[in-house]
Amino acid sequence: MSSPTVTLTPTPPSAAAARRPWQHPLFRPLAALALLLAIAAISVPGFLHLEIKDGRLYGNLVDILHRAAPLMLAALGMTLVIATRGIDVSVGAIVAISGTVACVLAASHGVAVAFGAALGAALLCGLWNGLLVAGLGLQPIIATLILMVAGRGLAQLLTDGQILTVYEPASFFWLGAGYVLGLPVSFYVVALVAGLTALLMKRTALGLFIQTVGINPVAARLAGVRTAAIVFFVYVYCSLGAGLAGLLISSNIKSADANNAGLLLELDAILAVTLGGGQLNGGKFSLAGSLIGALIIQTLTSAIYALGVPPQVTMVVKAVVVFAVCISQSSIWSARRSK
Amino acid sequence: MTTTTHPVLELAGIHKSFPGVKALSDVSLRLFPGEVHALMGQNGAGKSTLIKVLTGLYQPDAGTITLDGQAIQPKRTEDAQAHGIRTVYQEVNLCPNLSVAENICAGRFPRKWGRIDWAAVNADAERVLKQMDLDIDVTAPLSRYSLSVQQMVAIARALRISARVLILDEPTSSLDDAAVQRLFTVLKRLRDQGLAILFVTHFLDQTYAISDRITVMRNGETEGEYLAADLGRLALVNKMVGAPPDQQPTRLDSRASAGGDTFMTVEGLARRGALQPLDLTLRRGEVLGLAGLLGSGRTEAARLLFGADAADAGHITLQGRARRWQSPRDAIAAGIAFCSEDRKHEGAILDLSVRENILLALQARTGLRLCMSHEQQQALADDYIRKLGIKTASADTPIGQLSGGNQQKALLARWLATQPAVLILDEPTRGIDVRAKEDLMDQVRALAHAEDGQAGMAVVFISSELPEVLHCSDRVLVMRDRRAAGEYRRGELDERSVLEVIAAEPAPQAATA
Amino acid sequence: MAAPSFTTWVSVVLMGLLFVAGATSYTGFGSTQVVLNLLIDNAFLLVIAVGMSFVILSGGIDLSVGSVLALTTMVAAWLLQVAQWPAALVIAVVLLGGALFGALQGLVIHVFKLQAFIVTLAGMFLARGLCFLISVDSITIDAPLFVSLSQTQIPLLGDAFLSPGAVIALAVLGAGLWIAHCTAFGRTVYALGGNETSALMMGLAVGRTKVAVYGLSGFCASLAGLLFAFYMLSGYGQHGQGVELDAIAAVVIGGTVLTGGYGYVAGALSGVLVLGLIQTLIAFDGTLSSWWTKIVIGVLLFVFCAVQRLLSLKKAQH
Amino acid sequence: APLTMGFSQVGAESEWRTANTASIKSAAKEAGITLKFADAQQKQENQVKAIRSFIAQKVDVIAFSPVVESGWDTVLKEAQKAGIPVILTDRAVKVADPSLYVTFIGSDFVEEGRKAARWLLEHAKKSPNAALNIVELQGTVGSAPAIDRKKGFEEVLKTNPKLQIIRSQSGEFTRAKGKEVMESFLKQRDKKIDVLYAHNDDMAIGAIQAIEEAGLKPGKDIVIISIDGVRGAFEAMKAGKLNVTVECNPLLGPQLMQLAKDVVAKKPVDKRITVNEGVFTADMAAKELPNRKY
Ligand SMILES: Nc1ncnc2c1ncn2[C@@H]1O[C@H](COP(=O)(O)OP(=O)(O)OP(=O)(O)O)[C@@H](O)[C@H]1O
Ligand SMILES: Nc1ncnc2c1ncn2[C@@H]1O[C@H](COP(=O)(O)OP(=O)(O)OP(=O)(O)O)[C@@H](O)[C@H]1O
Ligand SMILES: [Mg+2]
Ligand SMILES: [Mg+2]
Repeated sequence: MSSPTVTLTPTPPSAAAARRPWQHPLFRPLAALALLLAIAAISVPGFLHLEIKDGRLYGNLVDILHRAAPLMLAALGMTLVIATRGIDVSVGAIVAISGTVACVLAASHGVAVAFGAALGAALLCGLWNGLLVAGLGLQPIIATLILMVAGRGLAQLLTDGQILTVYEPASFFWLGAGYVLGLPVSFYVVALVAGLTALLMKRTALGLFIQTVGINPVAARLAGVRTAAIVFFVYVYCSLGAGLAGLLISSNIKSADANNAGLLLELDAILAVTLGGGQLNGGKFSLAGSLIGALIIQTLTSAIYALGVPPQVTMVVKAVVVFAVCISQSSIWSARRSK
Repeated sequence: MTTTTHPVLELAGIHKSFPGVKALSDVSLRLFPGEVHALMGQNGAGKSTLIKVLTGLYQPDAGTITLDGQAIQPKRTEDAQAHGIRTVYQEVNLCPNLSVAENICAGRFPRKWGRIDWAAVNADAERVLKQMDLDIDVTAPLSRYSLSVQQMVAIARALRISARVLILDEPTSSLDDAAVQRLFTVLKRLRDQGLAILFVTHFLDQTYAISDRITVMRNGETEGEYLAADLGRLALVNKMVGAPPDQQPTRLDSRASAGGDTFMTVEGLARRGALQPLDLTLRRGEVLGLAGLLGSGRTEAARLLFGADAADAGHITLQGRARRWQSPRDAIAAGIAFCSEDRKHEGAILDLSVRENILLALQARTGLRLCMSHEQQQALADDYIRKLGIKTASADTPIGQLSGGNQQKALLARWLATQPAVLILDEPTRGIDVRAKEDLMDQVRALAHAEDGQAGMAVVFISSELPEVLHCSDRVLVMRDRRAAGEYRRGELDERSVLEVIAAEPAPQAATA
Repeated sequence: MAAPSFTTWVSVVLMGLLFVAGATSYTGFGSTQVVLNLLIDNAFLLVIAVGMSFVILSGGIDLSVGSVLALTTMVAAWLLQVAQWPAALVIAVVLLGGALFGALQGLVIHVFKLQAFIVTLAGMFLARGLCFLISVDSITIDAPLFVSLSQTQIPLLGDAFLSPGAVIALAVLGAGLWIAHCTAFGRTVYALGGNETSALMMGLAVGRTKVAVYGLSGFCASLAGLLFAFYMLSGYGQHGQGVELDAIAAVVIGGTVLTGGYGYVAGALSGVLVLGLIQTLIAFDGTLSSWWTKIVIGVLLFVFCAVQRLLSLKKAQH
Repeated sequence: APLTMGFSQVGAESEWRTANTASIKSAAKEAGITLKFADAQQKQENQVKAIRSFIAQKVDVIAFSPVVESGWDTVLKEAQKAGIPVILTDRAVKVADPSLYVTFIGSDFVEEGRKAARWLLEHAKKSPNAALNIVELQGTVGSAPAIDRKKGFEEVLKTNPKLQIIRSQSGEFTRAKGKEVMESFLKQRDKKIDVLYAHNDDMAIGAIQAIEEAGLKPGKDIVIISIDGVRGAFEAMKAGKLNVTVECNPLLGPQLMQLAKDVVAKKPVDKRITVNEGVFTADMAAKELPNRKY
């Protein structure tokens, strides 16, 4: 071809500009997290204190990681769902189902069977959601609302509404309360899941397809992307993440509380995704951003406890912080600065 | 109002940059009342950006906009409208969910007793569309109509309210000749009433047919302002390209290829309300052109060939085997590629990079396994960017930041990358500049007529520009009223005889659907 | 998306079927009063759903409505009982406050280009938190105007009656229909939902409309809060938990598409009635345990949505 | 014809509540009463709807556990107009006209808080000079038991200034939150924690896990007081991890059914009927555990 290629700018590719640290998309979520930690550390002396106790790292920071683990798992799944322009409000119900199934089976069938069955149940939930959204074409919020309402009922049905306490086997508690090399097992679970997911997104075309479906489903179909299969996949993945989160929670409190486990976890997960910079109308996503978002939420909660904020004020404090973080992330600041 | 020596609108020293891209630098432009002013330039020269700055969609980094001697600073499109500037932007920017009439009247509804007077709305819309000879159901949602109709609606919206300045950014890119003529009639009338009209197009014929004055832009700068009468075509092209005068690129090979073996045959392909039964043969090494007017069913035929819509009836035979498409995937797997006319809604994945957009179809065919390493992807993308002359800061730039014509080229690259056996191009020349268009047509013919003796692709070429179709195709299928009206070999037809076929007595059942 | 107007009609027909099923299975179900109770008991939800319809049609979402409802009951109760303000003034103040709260959220969404979901989620925390700052306990309202509005029964054919709250809700629905279909504001809302950039390029008042839409939703939420206060005669920070989800569900069941642009405000009524009918059916059955209640609600919701979807699909094919 | 009772339950948010529901259901069956049961899922408006539907169904008697105290006047008036007597369980309501309900059977949350504090005062007497630092795990913000149990506890606690609540946070009545909040309390090393007061057993059980994981001995290093007396609490007491639980008896079923029959038969009944509730300490736990039905 002979068409003259006109070079536009003297500066090499625009990626150079994005490489400046403060223009990195993760910069602002990270800054928000750091600021929160700094505020907590200043107002509560010893908030960042870490020590080794019984061979474990002990301190608020470990707690934050530990407590944020279920939310991080849920947020990872929610990230992908949101990237396809969907939403999954059944996450909390799936947490309840998986935790309950595990606790029901733990004593009688052993931990392996219990955990397997719990994840199996979560898988079924995901298949159901996927079927409704991708197969039947229901709007995601309604499709998952069905499971959100009925799922908790199913979990309660399994336990007759009781809180089921697990006394043994002790290995049941390892997942949610055990420690390896001084860090909680849940930390490794999240790292593993996040790592695998990142690998899946990087080393296969899944990430590309998910974004494509989220940004322009019509064009995606015409380009030959299996849109329905992709949508199906993200709901299954999200459910599995929620199922794992349910295992962490019930293993941690050694019981299944069908009515309260993971209550409103879906909202927190969505919040985590948005705090991490994700767009709810689909498209570009950042797994790391969502994880940071989850950490922001948990740090906020922990800081509120540590500061001794009275419970009736907690909500207002949370709201103010969320507003502040969001506004600080607004794109209008960068637009101003670039001028 | 008669000709005055004062420009109604004057832009001076306009600068605008995006992160990493300097789109406009020191651009100036003058618009006089009662003139049609053509804004010319290659893809990515900055025409659309200039228009967006002028209408308040973008804020300039520097520069002044003067309307009637008064400096204005439109912050929003509303402001520009309030100043009497009406604009049709490059892509169709209307709301697909609203009715045609609403799209035309939104913002200024006729009212009665404090409520919208729907009867007046519809009547108004019909009236403006009538000016352009378009008789459609204005109460139907806009999304029901093809892109070309939508483009007419967008123009109608701008024409409805009398204004001081009318700006049209590539309004004719998917209109057929007849529609363009009707539009020009209207524009001429408005010009004679003293309106200042700014007009962007890549069609030189149209430029000379209507404009009085031409401003040429190159690389985000004003190259110069000329009287249309003083500037020859060749000079114009050279000013746009910025190259010294060279020979007209008439490299087009005129071999009337007999075509290779039959690759795909279609019998009785039909879809209710869209296409009457259609028979078609595609041969390797041959370009089949589809000619016809607005709504003649070319797009529908292409979509059915590709499985984008489900056919009600008909058989597809591919290399002797009967096939059915459940979805475009099946067609792609069989080696068919389809480049849609509606790049905004059916083509570009706006937030993704040029590289990802180019690779998408190839990757989708490969499945989840990466089709190539990151370096190979980069190399492939860079290769097409160079070959097709896509003007982009880098392969990592989001495709949404490219100019319209460059997006179109990137989408073409997407399908070329799959190395299809059948390439269906629906209005591929839409919005690309003169030089690129010629290059594209060369490329299309080269794809079909492979040099090394092997049969190339079977190409289906759809364009509303009759000369392009005739120029490019080995065989032309003329369509009318959603059915084939005749098939001709290269050389059997000239422009006039095709027009005669098209304009033959209207089929009685045309008005259905 | 399939034809939304058809979806609305499917809802109506399915609702009829649901009602007939109830009437044949349970004694007393078929009475006029049961139907009217649907309106009386869900009046506040209907008002919120009308406001929510506009938000969803514009392509947004408002999660703060349940909390604004609670805050309204709380502020109203506090102003009436503790500050001893006259009832009419209280009503005016809380309605204005609700609209302001919503408009402020809209402003934040528009000015800072933030996502509606997250802004209104923060708004939801804020409003709920403010309730508890006023009082963690519930406050009983005994202002005569509120009591009489609470206990007035507007007689309709025979024994049956409607509450003033229900009448207000129907009036709001009527006003909503009018705004959506007969005003430029309403059409701009649809345009926004169809394609925001296009709306901007068409020169429509995108910013003002956005702020107004959330203001309207806030107004509806506080009006619903007042209806709730008439209904319950109390202000309480825990009132209206999860109402936002009910309202969204009602709007979507009524055939409005969550991504905006398609649907009808009238659908809010059928959505609210469907949810109410499901609850009434379960209450009349009276044998379900807490968990079966949830499961049955889920199943009915599923059946309803699936049938609606399949019928609409079929219709769209023809 | 057998008696029909419409019963509107708050929800199934805790073990206590499910035991309450189970008791009512089985008692109705035994008493031959047709029970129309409606679960309100913690929402007052759902309870009002359920009561309206009971009126429409013309049940003989309506009973319900109100989600909150206020806001019942209108619907109870409708019941009165329809001639249906109303019995409250578990919690009282505030209405302008007390004749709107016939009687109230249930516990007194304020009194439970007082009982918990009284036990602590007794316990503190063992070491009269020591100041005790108390942390409190509150129930869900704004819920009646959380408000009342806090109120009763603080009211009695005031009599001994050596006992100070140093931290108070909501654990939302759940094990998970109870554990999380306790974990956070334990991390703050400015003051030593001597006593934990939890508004229900579930939070106490969660907190016990947190205390153990922090390397302390619940029940010894930290004295733990909670309310409800569910089975899990007795097991914890038996293991020496919980010091005392104040009973809040959910097994109202049989009493309620008898009451319903009396009310329908127009026999006079007391306006307020309290249920027998005790305070159980660790040393009683082993003996009492087999008797716990829930
Ligand atoms: N929003 C944006 N962000 C970044 N770059 C942009 C943006 N919009 C335009 N550009 C860049 O500005 C330059 C000018 O683009 P513009 O759309 O004005 O070209 P044009 O002359 O209209 O071309 P065409 O004929 O293809 O429509 C292009 O290089 C384009 O990549
Ligand atoms: N009078 C008309 N003029 C133009 N288009 C019409 C007219 N009436 C209907 N249409 C629309 O034309 C479409 C069918 O044309 P199709 O897009 O297949 O043909 P085409 O030849 O590719 O035309 P286009 O240039 O519009 O793409 C239908 O969607 C129909 O709604
Ligand atoms: Mg352009
Ligand atoms: Mg076409």
